[in-house]
Amino acid sequence: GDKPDTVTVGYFLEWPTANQIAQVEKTYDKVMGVNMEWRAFDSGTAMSAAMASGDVDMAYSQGLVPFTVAVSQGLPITMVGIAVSYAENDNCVVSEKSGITQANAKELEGKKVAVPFGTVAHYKMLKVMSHLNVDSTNIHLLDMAPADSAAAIARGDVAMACGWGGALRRMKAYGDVLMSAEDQEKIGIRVFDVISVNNKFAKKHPELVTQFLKVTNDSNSSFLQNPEKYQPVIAKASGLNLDDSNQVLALFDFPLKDAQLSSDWMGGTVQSYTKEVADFFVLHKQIPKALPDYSASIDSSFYQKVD
Amino acid sequence: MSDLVVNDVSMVFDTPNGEQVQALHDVSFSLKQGELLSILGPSGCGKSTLLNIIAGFLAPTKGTVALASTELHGPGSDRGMVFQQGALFEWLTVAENISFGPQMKGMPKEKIDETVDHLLQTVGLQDFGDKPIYELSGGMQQRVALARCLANDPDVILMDEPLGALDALTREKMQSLVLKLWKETGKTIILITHSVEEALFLGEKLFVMAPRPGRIKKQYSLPFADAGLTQNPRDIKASPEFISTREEVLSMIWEMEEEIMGLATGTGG
Amino acid sequence: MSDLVVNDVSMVFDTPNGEQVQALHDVSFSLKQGELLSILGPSGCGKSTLLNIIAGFLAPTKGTVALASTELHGPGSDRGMVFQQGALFEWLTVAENISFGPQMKGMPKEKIDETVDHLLQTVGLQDFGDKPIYELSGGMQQRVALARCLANDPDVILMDEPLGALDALTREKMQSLVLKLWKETGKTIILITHSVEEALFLGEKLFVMAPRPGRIKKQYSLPFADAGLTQNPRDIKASPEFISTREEVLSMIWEMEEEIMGLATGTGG
Amino acid sequence: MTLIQTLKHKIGFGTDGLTKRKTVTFGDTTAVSDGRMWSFLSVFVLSIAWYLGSALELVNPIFWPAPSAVWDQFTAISQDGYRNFSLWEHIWASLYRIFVGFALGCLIGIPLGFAMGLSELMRGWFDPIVEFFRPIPPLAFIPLVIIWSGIGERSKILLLFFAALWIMVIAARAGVGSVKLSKIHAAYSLGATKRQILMHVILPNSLPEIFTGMRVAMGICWGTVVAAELVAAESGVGFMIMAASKFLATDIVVLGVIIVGLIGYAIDILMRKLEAKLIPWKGRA
Amino acid sequence: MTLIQTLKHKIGFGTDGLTKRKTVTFGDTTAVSDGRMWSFLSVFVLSIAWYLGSALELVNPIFWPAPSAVWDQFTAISQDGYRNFSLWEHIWASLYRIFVGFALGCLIGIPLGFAMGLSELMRGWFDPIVEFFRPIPPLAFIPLVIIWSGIGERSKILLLFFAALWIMVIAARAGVGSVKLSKIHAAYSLGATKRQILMHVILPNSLPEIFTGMRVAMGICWGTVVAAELVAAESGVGFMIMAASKFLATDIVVLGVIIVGLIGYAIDILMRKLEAKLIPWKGRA
Ligand SMILES: Nc1ncnc2c1ncn2[C@@H]1O[C@H](COP(=O)(O)OP(=O)(O)OP(=O)(O)O)[C@@H](O)[C@H]1O
Ligand SMILES: Nc1ncnc2c1ncn2[C@@H]1O[C@H](COP(=O)(O)OP(=O)(O)OP(=O)(O)O)[C@@H](O)[C@H]1O
Ligand SMILES: [Mg+2]
Ligand SMILES: [Mg+2]
Repeated sequence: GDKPDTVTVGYFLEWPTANQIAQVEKTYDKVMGVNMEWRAFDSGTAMSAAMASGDVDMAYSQGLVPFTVAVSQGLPITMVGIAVSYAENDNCVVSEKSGITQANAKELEGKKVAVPFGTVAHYKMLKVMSHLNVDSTNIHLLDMAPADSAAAIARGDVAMACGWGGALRRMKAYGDVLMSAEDQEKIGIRVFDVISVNNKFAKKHPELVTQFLKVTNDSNSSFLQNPEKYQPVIAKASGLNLDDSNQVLALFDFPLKDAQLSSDWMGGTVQSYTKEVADFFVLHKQIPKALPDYSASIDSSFYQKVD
Repeated sequence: MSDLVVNDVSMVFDTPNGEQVQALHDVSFSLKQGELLSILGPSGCGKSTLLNIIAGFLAPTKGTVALASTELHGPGSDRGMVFQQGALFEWLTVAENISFGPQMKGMPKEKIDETVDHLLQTVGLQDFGDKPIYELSGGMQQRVALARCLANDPDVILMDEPLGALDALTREKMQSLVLKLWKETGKTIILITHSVEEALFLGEKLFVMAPRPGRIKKQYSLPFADAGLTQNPRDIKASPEFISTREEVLSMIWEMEEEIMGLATGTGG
Repeated sequence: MSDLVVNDVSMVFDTPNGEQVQALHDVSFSLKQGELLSILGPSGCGKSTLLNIIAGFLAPTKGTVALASTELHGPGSDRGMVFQQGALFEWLTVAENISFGPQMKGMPKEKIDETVDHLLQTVGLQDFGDKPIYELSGGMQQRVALARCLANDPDVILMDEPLGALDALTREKMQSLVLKLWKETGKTIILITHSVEEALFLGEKLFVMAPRPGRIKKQYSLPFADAGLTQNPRDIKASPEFISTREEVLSMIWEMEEEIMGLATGTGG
Repeated sequence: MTLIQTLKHKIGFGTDGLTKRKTVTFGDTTAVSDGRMWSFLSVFVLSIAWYLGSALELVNPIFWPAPSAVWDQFTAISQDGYRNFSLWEHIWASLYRIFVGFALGCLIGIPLGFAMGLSELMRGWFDPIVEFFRPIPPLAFIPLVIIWSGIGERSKILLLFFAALWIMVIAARAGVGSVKLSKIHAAYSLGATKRQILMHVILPNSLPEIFTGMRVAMGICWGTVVAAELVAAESGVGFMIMAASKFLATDIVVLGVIIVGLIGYAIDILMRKLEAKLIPWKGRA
Repeated sequence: MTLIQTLKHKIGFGTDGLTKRKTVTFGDTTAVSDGRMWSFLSVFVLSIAWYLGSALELVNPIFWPAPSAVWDQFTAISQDGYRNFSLWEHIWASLYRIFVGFALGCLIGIPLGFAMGLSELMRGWFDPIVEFFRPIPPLAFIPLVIIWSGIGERSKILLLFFAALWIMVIAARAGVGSVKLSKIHAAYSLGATKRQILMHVILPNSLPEIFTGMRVAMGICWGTVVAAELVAAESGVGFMIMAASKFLATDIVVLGVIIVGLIGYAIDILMRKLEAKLIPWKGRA
């Protein structure tokens, strides 16, 4: 179809990613031949809503959970790639004062916990609780954005707060993580963000989607080859100082084309894991129903065309 | 000539609960061009209803109204109206109020200005053309209402208690103005009032109306209006003839009102 | 006896821009117990100011007011007030309004009930004790106001245009009630009115006041109030004597009013 | 005949006797009746459109849910609750916050307004404070209130208190100002003391204004509580709406909005009825 | 003498001539003047208390900042901006949203209100719709509006449009209803057509009600925009307050609240001035 003048992409502030090299150098604009408009969001749910309303064409690093929720609820979006894999950068922090550890996690029942609803953090927290035999329906769950949660745990209003990025680092000043990412991976928790596309847009401009993935992939490999060179660029683009940015980047993994298409990711694991997440949320009555199968909403064909 | 003929007019209202109110019953009369009729009667006897039918705002259930041999249906600028107060347009100046009718009809600007100037003169407001309405006293406002109505040069002027809200002194002055305008313009005028004194003093003819059903109970032909053009109003009103007519009409009306009140509640007052 | 003596009372108001208004100038008079005084005068001549001074709401700048040889400072239940309307308590019933004064003083309940019953009878509202105020007509409300004032058994009753908002018929009835109460209770009454007819008909004494400075311009002693206790009010008001006094007072007041208006604006009306 | 006519009038078909005889009706607002017939038609047509629109899948249910979905959610939630709280607990949580905040606002606001209406010192002292805080939307205080008293019930109630306070102060002050001097004078002449005048004249006389203020304050509180619950809550109708939106459950969102609308409407009706009952003289003085 | 007296009166020391002569003043609200003297004292005492409270470190600045801190933030933000936008851009962002939403609300609401006031069909048709939506606080729509039109300007403006719409519909309808029948009849008798009556009588006559509605709507819009920006925005005064609160920057929060208060007050003053200018006859008809 006719090429649009601008393509709008949602992303996160305080979320340093390798593709910001291309964002800063305007490689996307050059390769795709359009104006790229980058819109900052503070949750993946808002990205879903924005794609549904047609305001946003693509989302870079939408959390898996908001993506799963959106698809389960029938929103016309498709996952076309993996943005970033991380585990340690999304976690729950228990307040020092509460004195709670994994051993006495049961004491969280009856206490207040701040968590952004409908996010990876929400999923992880519920999963960890069920692993630790804590009845999450007895916890006073508060729906709060990570930055608010950081303020709340600082004031001592909540026993535990969950979030990611800069807010997670602020939380850690007032307590410790309940369960390390390493341990979480052992109980089958994976944490990653996806690249999702509005179906209408993907159908109309498949070549743009492929070009977007190509530029992203190139950026990722440039960063892998020469991290020192690009660290300052990324720090500036994400709005963090260099130290903070590097700390976060150290916990991030940006899989390249071959890995993405392998069975570890879109070759099968992602499909089954998405189903697992959806079923878990249904079990916890967060969403009314899950799809029988999520492979129709996960399309690796665009990545396959990347050369 | 533009005679006004009211022929066998009746008005029956259906009330919501299915009953019927006979607001007017077979009212007939005619007025020659230039006659001044005043109408008196207790509250609810159909005075306003009659005036609204003549003005064309209500269609009678029976009978017809004709002006200059043409039957009337709906309002028209051949019949001007003057209300008790609050019918002027506050958002316009005195001059703009007066020129409202001509403006709506698209009269050329020069002619409008001429008419307005002349009318301001006539009602004694030559210096007030640019004033907003709400800065005028009640009496001055009624002068504007008269001028606004005259600007359209209607054949008949209908007034529903035009002086009802004025204080005694102003009211007396306005009565003289009405007489003066009547004389100068030769309009047919119908004037409703609750003041017996005013009805006697202004009316060449006087109808006393009675309620249930609304009808003309008694008609008078009176000499005071003509006399008022030349003599001192205070003298006329203190004359024995005036006082005796006043007493007669007054008792007639109070009898009717007592009857109505007796019907409405046990205790009067 | 509880005579009311107003001695050399003056009232000067400072206006915000530093000028002074002489609202009353050396007003002196005395009333014996049981006299009925009516006061007439153009707007702004100090009638309400005088009444407020007697009631004790304003302190005169000069002079004194004494009741039963005691100098007055501030309001008291020895002087009852009746206002033009809107001074009743809407949140109370008729009986509760009447019993307000006794209640406030802590009179025993039985005695209150007795007083209220008697007063309801006196003003002709025996069946209306439990009615809320706002369901009563204007005339009935003024009956309640009279009864409320009488419940405290004051020596003097001060009335500021008590019948000013009533229609002609009701007003006439209320005038007779005032006369009746005056006769029955023997109270001293001061009544302000704008109606010359009412002032003449009700006042045993009549003061016509004049403005700038506010003063008593002329005093009359009148026979009509006494006559009104026995004769038909309509006959009294139509008597030549009544009419000639009325014309005299009327011209006096209108002269004053024209003067004031002439001072205020160029054009009258 | 009479019965039929009354009936016709009730459902909005009949016009009254006067209107029927009018020759000009444009601009005559007394001739514009309720038109209840058209209301029925309107509701009917809109319902059908809603039903058909979703039955024929013309709209994505994410944008606007099917009536059946909203109804199903209603039955489901009223039976099983939503997020650990039953529907009634959610509603009650919102109502409770309103009532407490509103009551506190009245408790402080009315005496303060009275004092400001009666004393020059109080009026002068508090005027700048009231004038400064009045134009600030209570929601702008959310962050401050969270800093002051956390994210619990207390801070929500504090917000609602702020929302009601200034309205009640101003209403009470206006109420005092509306007392006719002649009433006060009459009471003094009847021998009342200052205290009696306050209790038996000024207070009852200002009830209509105070009640009007209460109605406005209730409306504002209802709007504020829903918004306050958007931030950090675990129950309440506003929370329900917001939480559902995180999972794109538009049917619950719409259900919540309908509940909010109905309760807001019910509160207003209740206040009006109460007003008619308690202050029957209002507007008839 | 005259000058001194006028001056004394202006600053609130003098009382008028009548009040001076009154023997009873309790309950007499006409005798309660502004008491500006006390206002000055009140502002003075509160300022001193604020200054001392923070100078002596009686309050933790997290809970309430020092006046100097607020002032420093003001100078800093007005020079360097906050979060990529200058102070004026934040203010402008909020004002812009209000003006557009409010203007749209008027543009749709006023004609709709007129139609409902003039025609039985329109009145009947839209009555249930208006009655249903009116009691719903606009903020309850936030989640729906985000789903419908994203988190951009459009959805904030839509919210403000909702906030203004019903108020304007009702105000315009009341305006039409307030036209005295005698004015309409007079106009017909002067030969005006229906169209002329609409434009030259009904429209100007309903301006006072419409303006009152506009003032209320502006107030509500101002409250709504601040709250709407609490949710998802990147500029605006409400955003500024919310963003600062996440970092416990109480000085910026207080600065923001003060700015919100001042602008709200300024808008109201402006509307009143405009009203006095455009509708001088209001309340004097
Ligand atoms: N809308 C209506 N429906 C039914 N009856 C009505 C209606 N309007 C007026 N009437 C009846 O018509 C009769 C005449 O009313 P109208 O207003 O003409 O009296 P009026 O003489 O002008 O009274 P007033 O002196 O109070 O102005 C009254 O008895 C009244 O009950
Ligand atoms: N607050 C005031 N300050 C200054 N002058 C006042 C004040 N109140 C009244 N006056 C003056 O006192 C004079 C008398 O007023 P008052 O109210 O007693 O007149 P009145 O005879 O009762 O008039 P009306 O017939 O209109 O009731 C008036 O000239 C008025 O200008
Ligand atoms: Mg009439
Ligand atoms: Mg007076």
